Amino acid sequence: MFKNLPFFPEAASAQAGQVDAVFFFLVAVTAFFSVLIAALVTIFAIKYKRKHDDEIGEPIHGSLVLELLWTVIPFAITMVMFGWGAKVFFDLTRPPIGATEIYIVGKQWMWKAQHMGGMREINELHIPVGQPIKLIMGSEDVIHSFYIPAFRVKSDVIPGRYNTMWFTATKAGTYHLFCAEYCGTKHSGMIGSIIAMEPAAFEAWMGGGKAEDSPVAAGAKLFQDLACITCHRTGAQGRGPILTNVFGHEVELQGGAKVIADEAYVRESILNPQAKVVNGFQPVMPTFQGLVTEEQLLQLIAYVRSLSQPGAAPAAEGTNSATPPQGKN
Amino acid sequence: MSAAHVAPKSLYYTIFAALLVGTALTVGVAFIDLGAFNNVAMLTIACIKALLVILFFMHVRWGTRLTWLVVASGFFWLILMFSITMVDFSTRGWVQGTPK
Amino acid sequence: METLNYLNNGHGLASWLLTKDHKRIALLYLVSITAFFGLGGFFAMLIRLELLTPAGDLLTSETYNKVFTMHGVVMVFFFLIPSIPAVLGNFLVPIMIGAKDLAFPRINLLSWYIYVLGGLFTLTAALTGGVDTGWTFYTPYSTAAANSNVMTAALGIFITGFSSILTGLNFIVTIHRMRAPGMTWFRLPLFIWSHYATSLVMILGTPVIAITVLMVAAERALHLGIFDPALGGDPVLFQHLFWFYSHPAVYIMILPAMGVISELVQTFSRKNIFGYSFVAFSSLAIAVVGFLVWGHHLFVAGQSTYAGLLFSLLSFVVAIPSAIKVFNWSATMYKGSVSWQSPMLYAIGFIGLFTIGGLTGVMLATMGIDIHVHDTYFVVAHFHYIMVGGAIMGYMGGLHYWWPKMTGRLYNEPAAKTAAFLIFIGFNLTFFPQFVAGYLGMPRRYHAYPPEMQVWNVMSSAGASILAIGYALPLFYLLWSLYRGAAAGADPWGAKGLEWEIPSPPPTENFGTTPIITHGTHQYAPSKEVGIV
Amino acid sequence: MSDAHAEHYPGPLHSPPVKIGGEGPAHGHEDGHVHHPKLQHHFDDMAQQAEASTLGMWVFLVTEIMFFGGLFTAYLVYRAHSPEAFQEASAHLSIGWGGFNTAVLIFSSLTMALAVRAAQTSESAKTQVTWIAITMFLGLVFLGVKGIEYTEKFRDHIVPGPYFDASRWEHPAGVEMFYSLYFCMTGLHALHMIIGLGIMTWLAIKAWQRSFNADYYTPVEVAGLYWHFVDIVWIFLFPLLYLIGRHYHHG
Repeated sequence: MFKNLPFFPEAASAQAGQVDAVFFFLVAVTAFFSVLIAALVTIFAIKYKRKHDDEIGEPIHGSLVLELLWTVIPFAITMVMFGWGAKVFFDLTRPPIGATEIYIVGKQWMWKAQHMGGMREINELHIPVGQPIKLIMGSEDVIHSFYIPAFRVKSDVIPGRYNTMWFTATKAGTYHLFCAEYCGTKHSGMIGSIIAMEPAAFEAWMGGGKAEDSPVAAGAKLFQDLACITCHRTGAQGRGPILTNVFGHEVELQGGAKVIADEAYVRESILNPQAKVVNGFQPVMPTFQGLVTEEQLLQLIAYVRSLSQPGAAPAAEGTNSATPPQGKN
Repeated sequence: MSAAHVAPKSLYYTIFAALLVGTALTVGVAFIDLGAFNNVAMLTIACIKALLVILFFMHVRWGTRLTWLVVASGFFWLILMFSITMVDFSTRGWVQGTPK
Repeated sequence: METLNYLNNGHGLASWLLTKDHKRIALLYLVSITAFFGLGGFFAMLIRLELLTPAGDLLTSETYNKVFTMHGVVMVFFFLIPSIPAVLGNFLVPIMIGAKDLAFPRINLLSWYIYVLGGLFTLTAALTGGVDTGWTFYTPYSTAAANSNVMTAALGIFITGFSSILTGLNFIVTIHRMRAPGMTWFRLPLFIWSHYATSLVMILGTPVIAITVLMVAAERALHLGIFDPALGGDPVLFQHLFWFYSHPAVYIMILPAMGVISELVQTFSRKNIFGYSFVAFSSLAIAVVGFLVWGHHLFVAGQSTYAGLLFSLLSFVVAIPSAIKVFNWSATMYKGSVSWQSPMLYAIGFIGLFTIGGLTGVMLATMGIDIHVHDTYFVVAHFHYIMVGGAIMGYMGGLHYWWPKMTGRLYNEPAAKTAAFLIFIGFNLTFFPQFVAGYLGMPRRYHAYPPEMQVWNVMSSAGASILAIGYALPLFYLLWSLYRGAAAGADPWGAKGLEWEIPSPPPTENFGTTPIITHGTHQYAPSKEVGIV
Repeated sequence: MSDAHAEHYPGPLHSPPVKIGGEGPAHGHEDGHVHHPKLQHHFDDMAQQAEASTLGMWVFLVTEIMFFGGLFTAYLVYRAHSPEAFQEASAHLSIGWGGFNTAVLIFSSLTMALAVRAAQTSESAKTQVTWIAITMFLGLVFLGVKGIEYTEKFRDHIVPGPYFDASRWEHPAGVEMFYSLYFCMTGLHALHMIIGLGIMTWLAIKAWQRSFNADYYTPVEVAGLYWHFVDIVWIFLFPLLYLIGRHYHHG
């Protein structure tokens, strides 16, 4: 029944080694102190076992030196743990520039993934080995948590915002994907597979997708269908800011405050347009809350973002790319 | 108990007047645009008013050191809850990966 | 001729249900928390039975989710939090400081009724369809998705919270205002120090969970939208408010147990504690710093990284006073006269298990590790080491230690030793495998799990059945002692403390005249310093 | 430090550190002098009993601070997140009603303080009851005004939930959040007022029965602490809810 006794999880990402190293250090400290205390207590219990009913212990009130020792030494050890653990955490939460991005949407009870190349998957995620992958994740309903034990990474997926995580797979193979935050009846069924492939195999797999299905293309289509284009353009009808070269740059708002136009900002501007209006524009944009799904939001963001990339296609017909970007709404 | 301090009525009337003045002042300040200073002024006045009530109407002015300690710890914990929660909300997004 | 004591001073149901005697109220609590412990244990057995096999084949997913929710709610709010304070604390706090009762006897009785009322709400929620949110009630699942019994359960927790607040309030006022002449702060038994610290947490933390569950209820019932993302609400704010109480609540469970262990180690080593003031102040330090660490539950929840850093740092700081206590307990046994009676077995078990529980807590405070083990069985194992291996071991040890005082009877010692061993072995077999399963990546609250993790779950379930026998045994020999146990006498252990100088069971007024205290407890011999100072 | 109690060690090992009277468990108060009828059996004297009660109320008020604190934390977080929406929503509240109610509550705090003083100085039952009755009347006025304000909110569909009218606001989401908090905070405050009125009713009856005088007025004192606390909460609610949008300009 239990042919191979699994004792330690497979380590299949560049990060796993880092996490395991801190873990081993802490296991060693834990084992040392647990054994030390257990040994002291056992030895004292045996050595000083009561010999007769009237026996009393030797009255010792304490020792300042000992108290200081067992305050300072554990404190010093924990500070090492803190520093090391925090460093690993920072490495695990800061994606490198240029990581391949994949959009993830969690909903009760499945994981949906959208590759930039157009492939879409449910409860499966194909990734290339050796390439840093950054996941941008949102939820359609309640809080979920994207967890790949073999990669030692996890991040909650929260409705109303985007969380990111990143990893670099080092070994081809199929790994568990779990939802780690309790999300309702079929929580334990919200599982899937991470399929790490050699780059060549991955390219072949990606070749199965069509470019017009890419999030950027889908977002461009939505930009037309939802009539965003009627305002976000130059000319008299251009009541909204032009979106070329906006993403990733600073935007000046009414009242002089400034924000970086990132995923969260674009999302907020679509769902709650009056929240942060760009300086020089009227707050006339209607909300799209309830009109676009989480996946469509991600597509729109992908499109807005593509307008800021070198060699980006013009935003839409009617846009004069020579116009200096004024921000967006 | 019978040894407890009995404050003169005139003191209570003075505190009452001060509280009314404070209220009028808060309302007045609210109509002047002082930017962020509006909040500071408003909360300062509110804190002074609360302090007057605590010290005189609630007799803490004549209370034991323990009473002072209990009152102070209540507000201390409140501020602790505010400030540590805000550590999260005010530093969100500082370590997001920068979009290229 | 039977002397008058608190047990035979008045008969009939009304003399119990309307009593204002802290000792009788302690027994009312003892009976009710034992009932809830049985209920919570029943849910635990269902969980362990279901997890014997990887497939979810015993219960439906929905039932399983309700079962672990009720297990958590019942055990946390209706057993662990009231256990030591409301039973042992209620009985002993006035006696240990030389008072006739708590400062507010009527409020004390009221707190028990409030507790029962809250319990009835929760039972109603369980019986009329159950709640499936987990004991953490995370939004937006609890406000938007889960079934409507959330309201009933939330109200149950809200109500029970006030019972906890009133108990804490009573203890604080009693310890400040009711100490006998000569009972200075540094002569107080350490049990009192730890209950004082516990009470601080109860009064400062509990109101926050009360208002938080009230906001969840308002969001469900009145459609107010405080945590609703559509209105710009933040579900993470709920987690902040929830853990602002619920992390310190862990200290409500463990601090009284630490107080019990301090008493046990001294009595059964016939020695005063090593480093009294360090042990006393470490309780306060845990209570205060314990309020600043709640965000370590939110490392992967989208909390800002810098807030995470702060919370991680403070979490390591709170580990230090716990370490100080463990070292001082061990040092107290050095050159003692160590008795192996059953309460001491629990104390020794506590020290070992709490060390493991505490150190695995340090692992979880390490951000780099937590990102992997958060919300896995590693966390489940860790907090059971603290709550079961710590708090319940302390409770069992204390119950055995003071049982002769409470009832005037001695229980069967071999049976008690057997139970202590069974609990220790059963506990470790149940929860140690969960550390391994957790690091392997088994998420908590999973109804079905990958087959390769079965071996650890089978071990865990096997351990649970031993644990169940261990917990069932005391029910028999303790009840048996009530009828057949030998008379205990005032001080069956040769212990030093005010409670051992009055008859067992104590008279209703505790003390005929107010005692005058001349020195601290557990003075078995004239003191002398250890060589190096 | 660790030898804090060593110096008090009396010497012989088993010397009992307490002197327990020989007369047995029952009735500890047979030591001669007359006790106040309101003295409970487990207190030594009235001073200890009064100190315990006021300390108990203060500790309870600390829990109340934390209770409201949860809501204030939510307010702080969301106001920092959407300041404009909060200003827009606040501008809709009636500063007249709010200011009037503030004055009413402050006045009631004064009359409450005078009620306590009347008991402290053993004034006549009539005087005591009068101050308590005026305090209660002011409390009712406050609740009445609150009722008028709530009615307006229902009429104008600015109560959060399915009937919330989003169309009239520039920042509907933030405004709805503001009003969620507004109803939670003022509702909870009003609930405390209602509980306070219940306590005051009991107090008035007791005062009418001449229960309170310079030797025993703890219930009035303790109820007063509670009443003043509820006033303090409003002292903060008024500027935070009513006054933040006064110079808000529609964009």
